[in-house]
Amino acid sequence: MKSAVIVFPGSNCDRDMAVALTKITGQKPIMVWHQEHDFEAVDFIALPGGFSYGDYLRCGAMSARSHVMKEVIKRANAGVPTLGVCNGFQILTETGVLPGALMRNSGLHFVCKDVELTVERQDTIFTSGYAQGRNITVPVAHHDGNYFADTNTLDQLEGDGQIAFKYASDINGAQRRIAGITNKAGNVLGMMPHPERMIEAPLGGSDGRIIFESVMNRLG
Amino acid sequence: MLARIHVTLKNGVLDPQGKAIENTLQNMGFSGIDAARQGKYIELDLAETDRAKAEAHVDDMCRKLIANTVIENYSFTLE
Amino acid sequence: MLARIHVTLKNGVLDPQGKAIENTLQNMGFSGIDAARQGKYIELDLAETDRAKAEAHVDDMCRKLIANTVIENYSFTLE
Amino acid sequence: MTKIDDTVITPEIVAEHGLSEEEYARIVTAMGREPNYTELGIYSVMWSEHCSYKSSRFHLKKLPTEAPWVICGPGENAGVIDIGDGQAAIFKMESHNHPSYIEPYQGAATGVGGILRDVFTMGARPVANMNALRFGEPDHAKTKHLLSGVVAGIGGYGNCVGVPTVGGETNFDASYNGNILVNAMTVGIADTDKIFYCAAAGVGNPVVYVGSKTGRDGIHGATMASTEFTEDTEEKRPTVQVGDPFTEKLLIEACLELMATDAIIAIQDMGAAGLTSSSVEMASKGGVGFELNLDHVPQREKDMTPYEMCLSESQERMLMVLKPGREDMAKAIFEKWELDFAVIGEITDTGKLTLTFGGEIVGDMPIASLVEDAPEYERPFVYTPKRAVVSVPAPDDINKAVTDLLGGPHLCSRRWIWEQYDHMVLADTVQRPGGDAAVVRVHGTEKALAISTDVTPRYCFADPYEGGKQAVAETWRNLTAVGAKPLAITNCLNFGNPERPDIMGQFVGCLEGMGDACRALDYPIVSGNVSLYNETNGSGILPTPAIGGVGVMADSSKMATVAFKAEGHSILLVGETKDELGMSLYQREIMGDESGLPPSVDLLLERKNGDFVRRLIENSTLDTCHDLSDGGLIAALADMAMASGIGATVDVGTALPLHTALFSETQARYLLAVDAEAAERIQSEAIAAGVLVTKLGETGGNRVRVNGGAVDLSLTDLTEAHEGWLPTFMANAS
Ligand SMILES: Nc1ncnc2c1ncn2[C@@H]1O[C@H](COP(=O)(O)OP(=O)(O)O)[C@@H](O)[C@H]1O
Ligand SMILES: [Mg+2]
Repeated sequence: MKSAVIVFPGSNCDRDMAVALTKITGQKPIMVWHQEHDFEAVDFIALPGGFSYGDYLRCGAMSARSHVMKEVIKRANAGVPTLGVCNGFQILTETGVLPGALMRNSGLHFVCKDVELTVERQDTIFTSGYAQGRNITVPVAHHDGNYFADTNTLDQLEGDGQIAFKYASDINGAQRRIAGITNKAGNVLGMMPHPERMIEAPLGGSDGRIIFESVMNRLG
Repeated sequence: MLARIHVTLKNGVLDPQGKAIENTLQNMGFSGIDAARQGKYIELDLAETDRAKAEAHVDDMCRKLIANTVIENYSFTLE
Repeated sequence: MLARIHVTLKNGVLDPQGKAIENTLQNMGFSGIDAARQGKYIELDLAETDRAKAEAHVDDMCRKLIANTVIENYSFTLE
Repeated sequence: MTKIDDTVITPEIVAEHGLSEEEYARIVTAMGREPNYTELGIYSVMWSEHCSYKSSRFHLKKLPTEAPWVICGPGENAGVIDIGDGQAAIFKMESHNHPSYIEPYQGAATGVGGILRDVFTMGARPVANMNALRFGEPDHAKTKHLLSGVVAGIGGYGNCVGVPTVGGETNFDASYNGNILVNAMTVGIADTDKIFYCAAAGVGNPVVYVGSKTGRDGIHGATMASTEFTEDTEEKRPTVQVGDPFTEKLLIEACLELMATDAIIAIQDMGAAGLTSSSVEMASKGGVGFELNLDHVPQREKDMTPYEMCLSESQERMLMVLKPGREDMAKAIFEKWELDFAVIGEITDTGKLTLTFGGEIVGDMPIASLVEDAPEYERPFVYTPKRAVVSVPAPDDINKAVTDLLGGPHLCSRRWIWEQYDHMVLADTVQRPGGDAAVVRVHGTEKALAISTDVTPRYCFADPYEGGKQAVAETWRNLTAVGAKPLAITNCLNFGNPERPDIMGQFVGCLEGMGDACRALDYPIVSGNVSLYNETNGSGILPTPAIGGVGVMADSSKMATVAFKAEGHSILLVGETKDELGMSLYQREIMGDESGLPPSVDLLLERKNGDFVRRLIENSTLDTCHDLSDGGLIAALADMAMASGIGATVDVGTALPLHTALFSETQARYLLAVDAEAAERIQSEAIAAGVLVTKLGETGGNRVRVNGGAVDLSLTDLTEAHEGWLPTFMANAS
């Protein structure tokens, strides 16, 4: 599986994402700088975590307006599997590829810890490797992970099965404890927890690995 | 010209920061605060001197970057 | 009463947010922006109806919590 | 020349710059004339305590700084040690005490930014941050606000730059009410053949400024850090700097990218006293002169004067000397990262720092004088009088005493703090905060660094010499407890007013103790920082020589942690418990007494016991270990139980009174947990090695029980108290 990691000024989980992809897919991803207008064809696009543009103004706001995002949006809309983690999720909502917005945590503090997630859907390209009804542990590390959307949007997300992960308990005030959602087509996943930090026992577990493996299996 | 832009959360959008200010003020012994809301205030110094042009310009910047219209409203004045 | 509070950075204090907004607007193709500054805008709904009292009250809250007077200035209006 | 630089130098202005009459006279002699205002400003920061170490230099020289694995000791931006395989660990600790008291968020944040720059200046990618914090007593009016702001600031900066904050320490004591301590440490990794130093060379080579623009921030920060706090400190408020971690992140990437080429001859961050101290240091180390054209300094504000530009402490800036002809290539890198880049001068052979502005020479000073003529004081001191041994009585209710200690401010879990720090970014943190030492893998290998910061200020106060030894020994023990080989330390020496002989006596005593411990443990000091005048209206802080230790382990998969791994494991105590309750946490917190002698540190025993424990971890016999420190045996036992959710039943015998056996803070001790078969093996190996190992009991159940129920606590209740204190205390902080 050939993948790309998009790098913005202030991304800081780009290396972690690249390492995870290399370890899991056996192939080094290409690193794409935010000023690129185009990049070679890939099977998978990852928008990593971090503090692009220092989280200034709003998390992800400035990155969402970068050159490279126009291309990413085009490919995502054309069906290329795309994963946005943490800041990557924020960028995806800022571009409108995913609905809603990520607001300041209700506790107002940055929160970094392992959290338990319920896998809401096992039939997406990202989650097919998880057993039915399984709870997983993946760390979060964010200041603005409090998912917000209006009631209609939330009902629609639930109705269309776009909610991929929920927090097992309240972490940041997110509406309906939403931790990760997909687009309608199911090829774009945005999530606050960091699966790339949970890919091997020394880091505390490997539940995060399955997301990448699921995509890999789907792509064959 | 100077544009003064106010960005506020839309009605119905939860405002954790406003809520926190409200609670903290209460804990500090300030009473009689019915609600607190936190927004942003942005000033832009513009080279443009034509008011109508500046207005269109700033509106565009607000829609495209400064406010996230999914959750926020904006308004501005020019002087 | 409604207090509208503006909190801005003191002169000379680094404003990384303002700088980033300025750069991004430029990168997006907006020209003619000489400077951008970001501050906070806070609204408080007050039970108080006496203007003088409210004024003293809000000033106190600004100094003690809402503004960080080491690096920020504040101003407010009441209506 | 601009108006402000024509300011006539009066005795008042000299005094305002923190220079004594005698020091001023020295300046006039060195220059052969009166300095102008800009020059006076530069002398004042160069000769401030903060930059010149004038009170401490004499004693610092006595510390051991060498070992075969030391690549670079004190004197550069950070210390460098060889960790094998062509790699080096580069680290340093630094204080940001005064700014953090004035503005906790920005003070702490810029402290992190500054120490990061010290480390990546030398070519290292920063891989871990630590923070050693001291606050006033919990119920002091400012404590919550300061703690909340400092933690948010450390997180705000470290999280954004993407360097994990993996550990630290947190103390509360009334002596810090008006002088909190915020000590930040950064550890980085570089290739041994790619280490950068600050000595400038090559007459005619360009001097390049990179990073953020210069504003009027923090002018006089360095002199502020060198004076006592008084009521009028409020006036100095505008000297607070605001950090921009986003720019720092870009600066790290841009510098490392340029460092991968061969363009850089010398590089130095602009820390305290900014452009001035960085250029003087580079020139002095290289034995050359600098000519700087201040018109070319990137400026954030209008109408800045030479004085302001030279003394500004704007953050996120670096100074470099490049090989001639590499300017364009370097510029392209910095522009890609959206950072300022300006050639602001060149190297000369004059031995002078020459400043021009608007076509005029506005400063012309002999570099050697700025550095070498800085006064060095051998301040008078008196050693702290030796105390008598005291006997400390038993508590009324020992269960309550244990719960109060573990569920109180001094031993409670620091989770509320470290959960606000991204301690996992870079995906190499294999031992997270909460254990004895943080363990961070060397990227791409199984090898790892272990890091711990420690000092017990109340010991240092009661007996500076033993306290100094203990601080070094405790970091050594913490690194050993996870299985690492301790290699070297950095330090941050926080003391009161050195002009007071008793305070100077604390300083000298602590340094002597530290030195002896470093020598005995083969554990040299490679970098450090001194923060004096931590005093408000004449009342000083406890002597606080914070030590940051770094060790290495070949295979992090063998690392030990504190949590019990299974029920039915044997619990072993390494080392002998003595009646050492003087200055213990128990004595202070439960008995309300702070008398007597702190525990003595037997360095040979420390080494013998530690080497024994480390070998067990290295040969995979042991994976559960905790060193004993504050709170004694019972605190360590409870930690191990709480970390695992598995209880313990132990018997500590009756040779000592129960409260002594449990709360004594005798040094050189560890608790181990292993299966029965390994326990037997360890016990027989211990006899052969001459190490005292005693089996105390077994893991299991959901209670912590000692001596047949003399102590009997529910693990659930204990955990609730232990985890609950800090969040409850910090609720509603602003
Ligand atoms: N300010 C802090 N930031 C991060 N971690 C901290 C902080 N204070 C304490 N800790 C962590 O809490 C744990 C207990 O600290 P401490 O009691 O000082 O340990 P020890 O006694 O082993 O030196 C350690 O893992 C330490 O790293
Ligand atoms: Mg320990």
